[in-house]
Amino acid sequence: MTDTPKFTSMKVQDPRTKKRNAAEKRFRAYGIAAIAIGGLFLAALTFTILKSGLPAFTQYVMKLEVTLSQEQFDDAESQLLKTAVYRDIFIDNFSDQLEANGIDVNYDADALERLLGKVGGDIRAHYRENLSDIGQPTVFQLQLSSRVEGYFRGRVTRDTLVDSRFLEKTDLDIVDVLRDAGLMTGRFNWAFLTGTDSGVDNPGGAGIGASVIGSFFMMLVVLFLSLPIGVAASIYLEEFAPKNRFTDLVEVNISNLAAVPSIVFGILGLSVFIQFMHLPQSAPLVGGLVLTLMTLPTIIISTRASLKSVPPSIRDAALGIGASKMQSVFHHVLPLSMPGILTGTIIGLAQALGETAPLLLIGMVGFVAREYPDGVVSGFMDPNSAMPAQIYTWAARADVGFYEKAWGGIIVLLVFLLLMNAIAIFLRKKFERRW
Amino acid sequence: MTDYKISAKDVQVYYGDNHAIKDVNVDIEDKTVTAFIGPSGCGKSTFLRCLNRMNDTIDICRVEGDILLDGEDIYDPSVDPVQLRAKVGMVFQKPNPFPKSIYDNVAYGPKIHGLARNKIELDEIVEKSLRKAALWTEAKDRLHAPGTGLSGGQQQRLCIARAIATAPEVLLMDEPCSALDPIATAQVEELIDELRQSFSVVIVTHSMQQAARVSQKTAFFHLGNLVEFDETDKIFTNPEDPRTESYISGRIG
Amino acid sequence: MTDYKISAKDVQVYYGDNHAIKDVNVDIEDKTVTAFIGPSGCGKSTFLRCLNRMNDTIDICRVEGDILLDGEDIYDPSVDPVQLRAKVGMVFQKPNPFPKSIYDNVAYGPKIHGLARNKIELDEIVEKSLRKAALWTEAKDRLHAPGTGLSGGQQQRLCIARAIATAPEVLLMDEPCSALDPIATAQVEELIDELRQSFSVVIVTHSMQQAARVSQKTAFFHLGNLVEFDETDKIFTNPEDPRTESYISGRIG
Amino acid sequence: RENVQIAGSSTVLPYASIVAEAFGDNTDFPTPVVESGGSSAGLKRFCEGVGENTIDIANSSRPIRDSDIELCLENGVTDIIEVRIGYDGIVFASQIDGPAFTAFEPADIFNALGATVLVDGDVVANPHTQWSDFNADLPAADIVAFIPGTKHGTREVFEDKVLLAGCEETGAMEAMIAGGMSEDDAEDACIEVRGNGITVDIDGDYTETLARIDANPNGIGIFGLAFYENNTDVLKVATMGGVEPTTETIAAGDYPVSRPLFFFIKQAHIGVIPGVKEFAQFFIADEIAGPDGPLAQYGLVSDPELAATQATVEAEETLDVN
Amino acid sequence: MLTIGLVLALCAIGYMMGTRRALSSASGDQRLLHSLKGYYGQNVALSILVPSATLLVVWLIAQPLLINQSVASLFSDQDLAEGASSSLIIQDMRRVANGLDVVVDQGLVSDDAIASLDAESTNVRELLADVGVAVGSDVTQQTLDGAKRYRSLSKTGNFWRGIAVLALALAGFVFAMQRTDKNFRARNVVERGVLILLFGAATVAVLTTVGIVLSLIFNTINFFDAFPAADFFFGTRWEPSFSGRGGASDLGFLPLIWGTMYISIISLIVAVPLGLFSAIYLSEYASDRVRAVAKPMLEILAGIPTIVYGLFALLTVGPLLVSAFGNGGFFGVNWMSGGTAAITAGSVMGIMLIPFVSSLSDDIINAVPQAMRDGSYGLGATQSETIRQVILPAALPGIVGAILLAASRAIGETMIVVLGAGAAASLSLNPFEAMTTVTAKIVSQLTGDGEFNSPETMVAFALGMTLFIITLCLNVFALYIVRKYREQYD
Ligand SMILES: Nc1ncnc2c1ncn2[C@@H]1O[C@H](COP(=O)(O)OP(=O)(O)OP(=O)(O)O)[C@@H](O)[C@H]1O
Ligand SMILES: Nc1ncnc2c1ncn2[C@@H]1O[C@H](COP(=O)(O)OP(=O)(O)OP(=O)(O)O)[C@@H](O)[C@H]1O
Ligand SMILES: [Mg+2]
Ligand SMILES: [Mg+2]
Ligand SMILES: O=P([O-])([O-])[O-]
Repeated sequence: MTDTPKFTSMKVQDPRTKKRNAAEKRFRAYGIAAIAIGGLFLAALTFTILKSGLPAFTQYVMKLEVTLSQEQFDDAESQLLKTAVYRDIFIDNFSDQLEANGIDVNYDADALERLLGKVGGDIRAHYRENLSDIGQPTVFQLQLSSRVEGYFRGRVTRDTLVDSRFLEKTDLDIVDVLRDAGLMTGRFNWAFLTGTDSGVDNPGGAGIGASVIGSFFMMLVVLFLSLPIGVAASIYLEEFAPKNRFTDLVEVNISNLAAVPSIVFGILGLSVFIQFMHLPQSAPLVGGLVLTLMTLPTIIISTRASLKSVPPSIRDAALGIGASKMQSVFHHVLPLSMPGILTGTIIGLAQALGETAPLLLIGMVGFVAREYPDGVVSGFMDPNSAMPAQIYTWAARADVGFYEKAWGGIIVLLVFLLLMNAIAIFLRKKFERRW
Repeated sequence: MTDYKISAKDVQVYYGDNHAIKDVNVDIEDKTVTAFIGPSGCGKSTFLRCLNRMNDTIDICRVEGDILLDGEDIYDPSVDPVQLRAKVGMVFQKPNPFPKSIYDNVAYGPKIHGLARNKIELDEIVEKSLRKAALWTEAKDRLHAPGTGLSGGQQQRLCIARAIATAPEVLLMDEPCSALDPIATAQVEELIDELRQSFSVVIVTHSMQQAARVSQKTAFFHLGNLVEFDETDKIFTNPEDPRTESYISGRIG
Repeated sequence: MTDYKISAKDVQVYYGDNHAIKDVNVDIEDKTVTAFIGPSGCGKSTFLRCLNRMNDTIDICRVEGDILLDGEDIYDPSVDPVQLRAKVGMVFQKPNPFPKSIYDNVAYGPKIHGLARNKIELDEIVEKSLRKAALWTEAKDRLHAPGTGLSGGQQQRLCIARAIATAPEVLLMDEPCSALDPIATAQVEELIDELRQSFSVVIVTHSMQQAARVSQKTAFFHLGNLVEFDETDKIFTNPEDPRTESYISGRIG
Repeated sequence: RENVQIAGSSTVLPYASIVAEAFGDNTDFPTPVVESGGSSAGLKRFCEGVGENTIDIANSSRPIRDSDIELCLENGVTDIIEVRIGYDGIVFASQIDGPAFTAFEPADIFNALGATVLVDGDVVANPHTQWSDFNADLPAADIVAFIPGTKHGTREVFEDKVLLAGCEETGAMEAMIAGGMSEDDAEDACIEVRGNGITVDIDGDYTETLARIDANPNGIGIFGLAFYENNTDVLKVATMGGVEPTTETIAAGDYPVSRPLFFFIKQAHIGVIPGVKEFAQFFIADEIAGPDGPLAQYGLVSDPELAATQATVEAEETLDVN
Repeated sequence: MLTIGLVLALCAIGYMMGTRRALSSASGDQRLLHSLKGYYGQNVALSILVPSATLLVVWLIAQPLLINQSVASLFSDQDLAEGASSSLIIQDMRRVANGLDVVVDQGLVSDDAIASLDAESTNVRELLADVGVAVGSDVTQQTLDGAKRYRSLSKTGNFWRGIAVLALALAGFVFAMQRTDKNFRARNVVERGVLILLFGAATVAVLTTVGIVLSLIFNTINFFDAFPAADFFFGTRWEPSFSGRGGASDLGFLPLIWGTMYISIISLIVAVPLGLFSAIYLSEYASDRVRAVAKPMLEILAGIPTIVYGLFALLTVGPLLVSAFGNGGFFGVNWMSGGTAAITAGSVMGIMLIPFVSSLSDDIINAVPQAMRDGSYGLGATQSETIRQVILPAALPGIVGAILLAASRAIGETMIVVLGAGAAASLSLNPFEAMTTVTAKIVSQLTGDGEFNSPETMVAFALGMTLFIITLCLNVFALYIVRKYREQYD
């Protein structure tokens, strides 16, 4: 009916619609832009992290075949600094090695010492565990020093290198020869994943394994305390609490706790858990408890927000057929608000996983994660560090080798975070629905 | 102790300042169908929701007066509203299925009240309820599809099925047939008639015909007042109040 | 180019695997009221929602066939559904007021379409719409109270007011009177009649009487099929299809 | 509890970690746990009492003070052994490719960074923008210095041994006193720095200072000697008073800017917590803390009086607290 | 340990028997029961667990106190005259007693032999040292006696504790079983129990607050004893120096709180729009696949350790901003002299906070019923109009919660500020200038080299306390605003 005066084709947009559609497009573009900005930053961060951290996953070693005599062993064991003696024995052995390979290069013992990392500990540990290897030729793959590793990675070049007691330019000639002879090679650095912290003069020996365990036990505590307590508290406040002063107080309290600097939770943890309750220092259990208190507000706030968003008709429906309030909440409201709860958990745990400041006060930062716990109980109670604390410690160390380790640690932490989140994200996906 | 299943005395309901129900006295007999009629917004739903304390959930709503169920004041602090609601079931005006499967929607009540000893009994209850609510043929092939994916009328019948599955003693139905076609309506009316054999049913309806067909007693509300409450026949043939008269005589719809 | 306001050709609608609308052809004339009747769950709402592409919002819903509005295919990719919906307004089966004040609910459409030059004009539109939807007397004192605090029937009228406030060319109404009392129903029917003077109206109803009263054309749906589509008089007095016959003759409700 | 627990100074931490690792590798004792957190927090925990759930050893980059001892006494920590492990050299370094900041006098630093300086006999707010403004031998580069924040003990050393010295050297101090200031006020005025982006306080650690130097060719930063020596390929150091900072010059007392490092042992824990005394002895053994040991190798200035310290530990000589 | 195990076992048995008994009282017909059968079991289990666990906890707290008192009566006032405090002596006794326990456990000395132990003939300290128990000084006879007394008392105490707890558990069991009957309102009882648990969970937050206040307050008071409160609250300069030199520090709070607010606001200016638009896009526009990827992706931002952000601010963003706003920069203005500035830290922190706003808001927006959207589309609204005018208002309370959470996080953040904003406290209006925050200073003062009971260190506690009170006021205000706004709708 073209005679309708009002006829306008829907394919031709009138100016107003055009304007509205432009606004729509803009709005949408803002959304895309916002996500893109977030993504961009994430990409930039990831790039930085990967670039700086990936080297931590490779290591460079020198192959060396050594026969340690019983006398040498006994002699070394009688010294105070045994590890240094072992190292010297190995360095002395080196010329035989070169001869055997038909390599001719000028070197002195000091140069070799500069090339190798702190290998004495490894050697001693090997012989103490395998006493039968004494007197037998044994092949070792010895960690190179962090500067030599830097040379392999291109971080150190002959141009930038300044002679120092750590490395001299001439040492690099030896490295070149040994590399060409196949005696120095790179390999995947398992020790980084499984190892423990090391002294500041031994970047090659540092690993994040023990602190991963520490973080793991801490996160167990956080998850199993903060999620149930947080959800329970939210349910009480949102569904059952009478609307009175006390409830208001609690509500304000919780939002306020979210703004308390994390280090203050550390102060609290120190005085409550360690000084008052006499829990052990540097223990993941205490760390977990402190982080639990810190994450609670995040979980409570997000849980309450999503409980609030469940429409009242659902509650009515359940109550109307004789479900108790408790049943209506646990059977209907809670499952529907699961996505929000899980989001809160993801964010809360992520924050807890990356937090260093409160750990500072309860003794989990420093040179802590040197030993693996030997059981579940000791996993909770024995001194251990946590990944962010370990990273923080490494980042402050002078040797550039540790800087790489710190970034490598960040990669491990993020992988840990992703694994942890994956479960929650999967669950959240299952609970998401629209009605 | 009265002979009435429910008796409401001097009930007042306020939504904040809005006085929505004024001084209503009603006695609802056992094994009868009572219809509430009246213009939209006159307080039918509000009053109905008082009868099983569903108004408790609305913060700003305040109920005064006494409502006795089997002689017990249901607003007494010692009364457990849960038990009350198990006895006095409700079908809401706006269909509100749970965002779960059709089966789970119906099975929920029996489950929480422990009405079935096992899965087979539960299946039976679900089937019976859906049949009674005239939804079985449409739903039997998609019992595990979400209840929210049903058509408006289907959702309404689902809510009816859900309510009767818990076998309440009193069933409050707020416009249960508003979205139903004549045939489904007839089936629901049949159901109501059947329920009346053992329980009492209170139904809110806008259809005078329906009220006349299914109810024995009718209450006419107007602006929050209970204008007239009497035998249905009487109301429709010989109302006492002129307001009732004029409402009835606008006999349309 | 046809003479029809809307013409649907071979329309199929699927919800996932569920074939909800089968091969429907309907031509809706301008300045007429067309009624869709049929048993609950037969696809009335589904088909209605096709006419202004509201089905786009349901993920699993797939529409096939052509639907022309003023000769233009509304499913054409170049068609702007926003403009379409401004022309083809809708009142939903379940009242869904926004969680805003009554005033804002009604003013929402005029505001986004720029129908009012200033606050005074807007106030006028709101008042006129509420009056037409027979809600003005009840709402005028609480225009700024939340729309969700209204009674069921009031919410339904609010949704009608909201829809007509945007002055659409076609108005789709899904059971607009289901929760209304006879008087309000009469007022809405009057409104429909008035709208028909300039626009076309499509109404879904379960009340045969209502269909007979307000519509010029009636379409009878059954199990997703359009069984019969003809002059209303014809359908109600002399249906061709036996299914129509039997549905009509169960004349209840 | 099996392992020795240590807490305290982050300056001592690197050395303690080296020793702890070696202690674990070379003895049958478990590796001690060394927490960081600062000298003062470490001493606080040290003084919390005696017993399993208190630490055995506190590292500190400053001597123990009366107030610390008071707290210790209050909590029954009466016998404290003080162990000086060596010295921390404090050096001025800048980007290796940056302007030629190779030789400073305390007076230069004071003239560059002091809030008020002496110009032509008047005490005025520091007007210098470039190093060459007051000393033609220095490069014509903008003055930017990254100095430790006030939480660091290093800052105190910097103030005392460089700023104050420079203040006296330039005669500014004298002029201030002559201008009517009390000696204390004058000292305070001497050590006040300019701020305003010309001096930048660093609250983090040396890696942060390094990062800032990296980003700013004109910047000079204050580092620990060990940190500098580990990063000679990106940093160049300046002499102070004509002396190059090395472990030798500092040990000999030629290089002026350094501070002693300590740890404190709770005598009550010796013999009860396994390894406390052994660890302390191991720490200060010649093989470790001596001039050829790994600590010196890393950059600690070893203590010329190490033998005396060894004797103190051996005899468990405690501080005279009363 | 054994007691706990027994109680738990009793709980399990109680659960089964309760269920069984309830059923049999209804002659096997679940329908005759007042509540679901599981509730009867839970009731029994709870009746066993709750009282006995409470008793256990109370006992665990009370027993040492009582024993201390009893042991304290062992030594007279003249022992105290030596300058030791009684608590120290008791502590010592307790340590010796615990040590003796270990000695016995390891079989070094038999239980009987302990009784005849005396300080003269045995070096108890060495004995204990052998098993790795630290004792402050040599053990005197008096301490040893006290320790023995302590041991025997706690042994009897522990014995009776076990008995009492088990008895109470049994009593609970019997009581609950007796009540178990088809008419018993088990559900109500259990639900009341659950409600109490929920309430208990809610009070954890209050307890945490109490704990925080308690752990800050004493040192705060000490601080104000040593430093004038007016100078702290109204001082405009933050320049702590070393107390060794005689307390010339300026510890003005204003520049710190100014920096905190300034940086937080900058970060919110970044995070709120970005987060909100992300949330809107994710919940309303994005396809399922995009959403499934993008949302967790943004959430990673919340999990990157803040030190990484700090380094990122220091090394990347700071120099970038300088090259834009600095001398000879891209915009040709000279606003920024160093890379560390309020804006550097604020913007990087904003990035970190994106997921706080986006993820939570996304969940909440997603929970708005579809009918609301339909209603709006049906009127010919575009999607953006629908979102802005219908969905966002409906989701507002939750979104406000998310933003408050982000704001809180911003106030509490440390590392990014330390590295990104610089350590200089200044009361500047210029966002391109270095600033610092309360939190950063709490950390630096607390971990520094100063004496711990000098004002320079204790100021950390006062800062914490003041910040706590300020955020409390802000939260009260926010609650008030949210309430007021929410009353219009809903
Ligand atoms: N969102 C959906 N998802 C899946 N199936 C649906 C959905 N909406 C409707 N259906 C199904 O499509 C069929 C037609 O539904 P429709 O809502 O069109 O019925 P109707 O004719 O409007 O019925 P009523 O009168 O009860 O409202 C029904 O079988 C219904 O269950
Ligand atoms: N939640 C609420 N908040 C505020 N006012 C309300 C609320 N619910 C209902 N009212 C008001 O109370 C009055 C009675 O409402 P009620 O829902 O009982 O009407 P009704 O008789 O059921 O009408 P209808 O037939 O339209 O459903 C109406 O004016 C309504 O606006
Ligand atoms: Mg109603
Ligand atoms: Mg429908
Ligand atoms: O950590 P420090 O106390 O040495 O600065």
